[in-house]
Amino acid sequence: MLKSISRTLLGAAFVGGAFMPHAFAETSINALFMAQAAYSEADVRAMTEAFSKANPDIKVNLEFVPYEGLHDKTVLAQGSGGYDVVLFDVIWPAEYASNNVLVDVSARITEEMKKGVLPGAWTTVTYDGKSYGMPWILDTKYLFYNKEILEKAGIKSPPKTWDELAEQAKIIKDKGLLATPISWSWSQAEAAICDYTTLVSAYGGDFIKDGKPAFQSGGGLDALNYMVTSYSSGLTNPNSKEFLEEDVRKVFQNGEAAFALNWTYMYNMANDPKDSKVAGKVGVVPAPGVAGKSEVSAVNGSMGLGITTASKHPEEAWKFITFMTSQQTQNQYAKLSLPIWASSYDDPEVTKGQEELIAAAKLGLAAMYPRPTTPKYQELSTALQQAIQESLLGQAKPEDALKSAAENSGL
Amino acid sequence: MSALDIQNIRKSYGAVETLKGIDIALQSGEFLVLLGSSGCGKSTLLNIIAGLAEATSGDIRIAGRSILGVHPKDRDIAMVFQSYALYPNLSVRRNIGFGLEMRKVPLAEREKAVAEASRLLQIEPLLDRKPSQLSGGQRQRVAIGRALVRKPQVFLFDEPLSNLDAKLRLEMRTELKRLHQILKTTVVYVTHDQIEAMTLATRIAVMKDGRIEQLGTPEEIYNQPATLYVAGFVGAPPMNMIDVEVDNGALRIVGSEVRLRLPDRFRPLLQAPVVQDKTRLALGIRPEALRLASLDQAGDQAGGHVLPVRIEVVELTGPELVATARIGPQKLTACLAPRARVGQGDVAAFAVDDDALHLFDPATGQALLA
Amino acid sequence: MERRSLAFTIFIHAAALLLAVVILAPVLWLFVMSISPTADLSAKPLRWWPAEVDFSRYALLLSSVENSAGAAFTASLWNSLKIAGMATIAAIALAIPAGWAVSRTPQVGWSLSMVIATYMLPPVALAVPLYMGLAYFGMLNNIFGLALVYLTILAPFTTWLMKSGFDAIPREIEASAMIDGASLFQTLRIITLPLAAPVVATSALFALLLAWDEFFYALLFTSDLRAKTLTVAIADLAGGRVSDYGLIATAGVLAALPPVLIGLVMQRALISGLTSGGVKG
Amino acid sequence: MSGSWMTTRAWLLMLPLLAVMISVIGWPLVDTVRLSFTDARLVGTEGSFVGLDNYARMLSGANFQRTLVTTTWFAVISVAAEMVLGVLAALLLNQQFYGRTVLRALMILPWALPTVVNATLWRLIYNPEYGALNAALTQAGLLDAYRSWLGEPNTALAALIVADCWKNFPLVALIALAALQAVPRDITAASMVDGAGPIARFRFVILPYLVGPLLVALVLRTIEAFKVFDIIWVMTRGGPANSTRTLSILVYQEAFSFQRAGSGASLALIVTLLVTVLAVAYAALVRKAAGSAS
Repeated sequence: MLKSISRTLLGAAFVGGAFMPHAFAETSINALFMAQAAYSEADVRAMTEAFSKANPDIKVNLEFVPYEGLHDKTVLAQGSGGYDVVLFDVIWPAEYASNNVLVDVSARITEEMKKGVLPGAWTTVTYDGKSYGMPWILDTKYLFYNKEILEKAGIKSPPKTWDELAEQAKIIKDKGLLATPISWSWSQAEAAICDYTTLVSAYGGDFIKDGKPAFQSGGGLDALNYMVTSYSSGLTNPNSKEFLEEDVRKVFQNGEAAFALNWTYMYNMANDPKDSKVAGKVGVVPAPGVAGKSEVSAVNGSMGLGITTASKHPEEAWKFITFMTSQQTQNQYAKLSLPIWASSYDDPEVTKGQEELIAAAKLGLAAMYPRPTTPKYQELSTALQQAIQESLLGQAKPEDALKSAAENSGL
Repeated sequence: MSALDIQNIRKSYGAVETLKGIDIALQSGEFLVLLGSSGCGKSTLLNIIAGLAEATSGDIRIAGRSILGVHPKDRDIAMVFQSYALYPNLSVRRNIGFGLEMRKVPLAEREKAVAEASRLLQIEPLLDRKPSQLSGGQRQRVAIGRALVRKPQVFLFDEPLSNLDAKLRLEMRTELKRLHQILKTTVVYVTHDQIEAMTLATRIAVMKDGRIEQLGTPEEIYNQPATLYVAGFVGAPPMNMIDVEVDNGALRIVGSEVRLRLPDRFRPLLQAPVVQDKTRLALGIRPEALRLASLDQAGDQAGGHVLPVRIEVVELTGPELVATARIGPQKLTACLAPRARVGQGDVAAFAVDDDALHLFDPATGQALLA
Repeated sequence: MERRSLAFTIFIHAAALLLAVVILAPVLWLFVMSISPTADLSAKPLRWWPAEVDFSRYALLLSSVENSAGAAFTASLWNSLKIAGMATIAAIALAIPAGWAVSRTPQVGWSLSMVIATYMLPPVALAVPLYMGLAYFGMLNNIFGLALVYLTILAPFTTWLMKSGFDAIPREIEASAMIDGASLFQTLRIITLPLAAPVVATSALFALLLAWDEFFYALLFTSDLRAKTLTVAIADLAGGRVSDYGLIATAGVLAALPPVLIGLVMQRALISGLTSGGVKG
Repeated sequence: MSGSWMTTRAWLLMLPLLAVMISVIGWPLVDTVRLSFTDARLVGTEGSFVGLDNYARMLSGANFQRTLVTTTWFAVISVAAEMVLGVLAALLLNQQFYGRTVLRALMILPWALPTVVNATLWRLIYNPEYGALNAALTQAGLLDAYRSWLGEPNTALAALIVADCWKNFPLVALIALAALQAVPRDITAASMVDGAGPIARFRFVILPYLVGPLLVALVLRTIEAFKVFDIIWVMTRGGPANSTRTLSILVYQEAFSFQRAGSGASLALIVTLLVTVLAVAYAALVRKAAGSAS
């Protein structure tokens, strides 16, 4: 009752503004992307332009927000039917599916797609056996290194295990080449969870076992202990706790990091002499493993494109998504993000000039470890971010921090 | 039929009654001054006449027509405010013509009326200025001009001269008197200045605490004040008030042995039970009614009295010499001729006529007889 | 004037210099960043003045090529202008009658006090229902919707300013006009409003500045070019992949320009508005 | 022209404002109260009545208590610093020196700078690798190595406070300056004749004129500081390790990131209550000060 009265009141106040220009000759769809890691804004704009040329009756309005705003924007825009196509992270389908944010597109996916796309990529968009979009960015964190610095330090080959990484960093530090050789993205944000997950996968840990948090002991605890040790030993750039991926890239490009954990996109950007001081000296390998437990480690940092339930133009939206995720488009822009299509990795057009990256990708992508799949992921992630930061800053012991994160995770 | 008829007007704000039943009837052409100190209700009464405030009960009639509930613009009145209330953003010309403009009077007619009023007020050269470019006296004239052009039944003035300096006030006072003599419109004029009241009014209503203390011509107010309050309010320096005691048919000045014979016109009082022996009364004597006399004449004289006094302070104001003296313990002020030979510390005598003696009942404040 | 010792005079000048540096340095640095080549901004040691002055970022942000970063920025600039403009006009339109009514009729003053008391509400206390309400009427991501929400901030403030403005205009002038036969509408139009014009201008300036500065509601209620405001655009720019700090700085300079110019030019009016509130409470 | 008619007219004139205020403030507030007793989610479920559960959970949570402490620190220190710096700047600007007019005009600059721009600017200045603060301090020899100003819990809040102060103290200064200029020359002259030194003069002659306007500024700034969102959102988002997370950020997280509209609403109302209590206490103080001044 109150609600209906108040709506009338609100409505009366809104009357003045109730008209807005909606007059487009063609169908217009809105797409939300992120301005962080993976494809650059320029790439996305160029792909979209190609799409518009092929489909002149569909106009695509692009919107870019930082990764940090991607989730909230998607959810908030549901009220307005603002976006037709949204980019979503691998961790969100569970929540989006249970809150009815994304459309189930299982029926639209063709046999050809099913066969052609790497199986690991499909996990990105699947929850409870249904597909909520097409994978678009197939990504994991790699270990980048500065070949020149390693050479100066007399290091022959990049580390294969995390302990080796620490040893090599120590050599570099001791030789005075760099005060703090390793850079991470440990800001209180999802980025820190990605680095942590990479380590959890290396140490063979589990996030959730039988629906209960399991990261507070075993591999989960080992992973955090490694981070804390690396931080407190001075091998890690202490500013890492304030860094996002872009800060890591800046530091690495400036030649101020010997090692850096980052996504695919850094390879070609750091190799671009226009912006980078380390062009041509960038080495990339899969993130290391742990002796006796793993060869390499990797986090599933893939992202998909989906249609929102608020969309009034699902057909056009799907058309756009299939274009963006098509092998042709992806091969053409395979510099900052690698294709989802299996056969692309043997296509010389794709691999040319980035053989090293492709080699690392073949190993890394196969080892991708998922972050937990739960509708309460946001809470879990927030609690973990806090635990990681408190441990790094010495405010809590890793085991205690993880224990309270488990309690606050909402699980 | 009166030009303005105020009938039993009451006004209360909650429990506080600011007007306690006011009755005044004005003939056409009368100049009524509402006189009183601040808070006596005189401005409230004016606002009620203007329609800017509403009376709680009672009626107001202009030319026989009740104007209760009538919008101010339809009451056929004009008002001049203390602050002049000129429209700062309009020229003098438009200020004066504003009332006509609002009444959709044609431009030509308006221009004529403005010209006429400005000639009368001698502000013709100022017509194109803005109020901020005028002096206080000029603003006052514009405000009056604005009221004039309307040719209303009744003019209302709310302390119009109080924002002017002494010299201008005098000048404008004369000006107002002149205008009233020319125009002969009914005026209600609010002031706390008794000189303005005395000089301008055809009738004065002295107000106190929401009541009319006395309504009468200036002469009546001055010569026959009906109450202690009126007696004290009108006249400068104010009337001397001396505590006296009825003593064997005479008046003894309290604190001294000086006795005055009770003038004949008060004799009837002794017959009535009103005044008995030992009754305390207030004896009022205007300072200007006192003359310097020789000390050896002290005592009752034919038609008057000579009072022995001790002079305390002597101040020469120019036209007169104000002497503050004591008679016994009580204070007595006299306005003497400027050349009177009297000095501080002198023992002297003041003469006063029987006619100039006023008696008041200190308990009720009412004058005894008249 | 008081006589001062030489030491005191020197102290005063030194303190004034310090204050000037504190005030100016960050603003100047913002500008320097906007015209420095990217390399200079990540140099160690930092270069305090660009080797080569570079204004290209201004051109980049103000370009209107479709689907470019510049188009996104200019769109948000326009949105900010439109939203702040509409909200200001609406706020003034509400504030004039209400402020006048409260000034002339103190009996209704308590309702304005209640409206002003809403200043204490944190926007987060209204955000959820506002979000749901706007969604219900399809006014999320809509400049009209956001302008309406901005009234929550602007209207109480402008009404309060207008009320103190009307308080300063003698009621006798209006009484006089009324006796002269002017209707309420005529009185307000011919007499009161021209006198209140400076207050109206001051209120409008404050409203504009407040609306231009708003971030929280814009962050929640807008999602793309159609309604996104400048503040959100800058936050996005600064939070996302813009490795060029100069570009962020340029956006900052452009966003700061209108209010700073208003502030410098209309200084006197703004301060009088601030202090009239301060003095009268 | 009756009194009641005038009141009716006044209400009619107030009506548009009140209607808009009721629809954009009154109704949402009532709805927030309703939501706070439910487990509604932002999108999807309407939620069912859960009584005081949300309040109990929020108030007992360690997050809330810690955030309340952080918010209080932020508010107290930044407002106190703004007041002190503002008055000092005003006293300075009230003196005669070369360039006084220009400096007075410049004082409006930080205040006019949009909050988000201010936050972005300071984030760039504090950047741990390429920020101007690190560069300036090391080049001046005051700092050995670059520091992570916004990455350390013990400096992050202070860094935020500095940024907030820089933007807001000029406003206090301008208000105080206007009040200083209202001090009658006669009174300062009289106090000098009476032999009052500069400190006694400030305490007994000048301060009484400043107290009123400064108290009002204090109230407004404190309320704003308690509601702070923008500057923190842009600079730290509440990090590191939640050391700069204020109440508004916490509410945002609860209601919008986690989409728990119900408990978010309860938290928002708790914040509202706190601010109201604060404002009422201040109002009493203002009234008392006004009473003792007259």
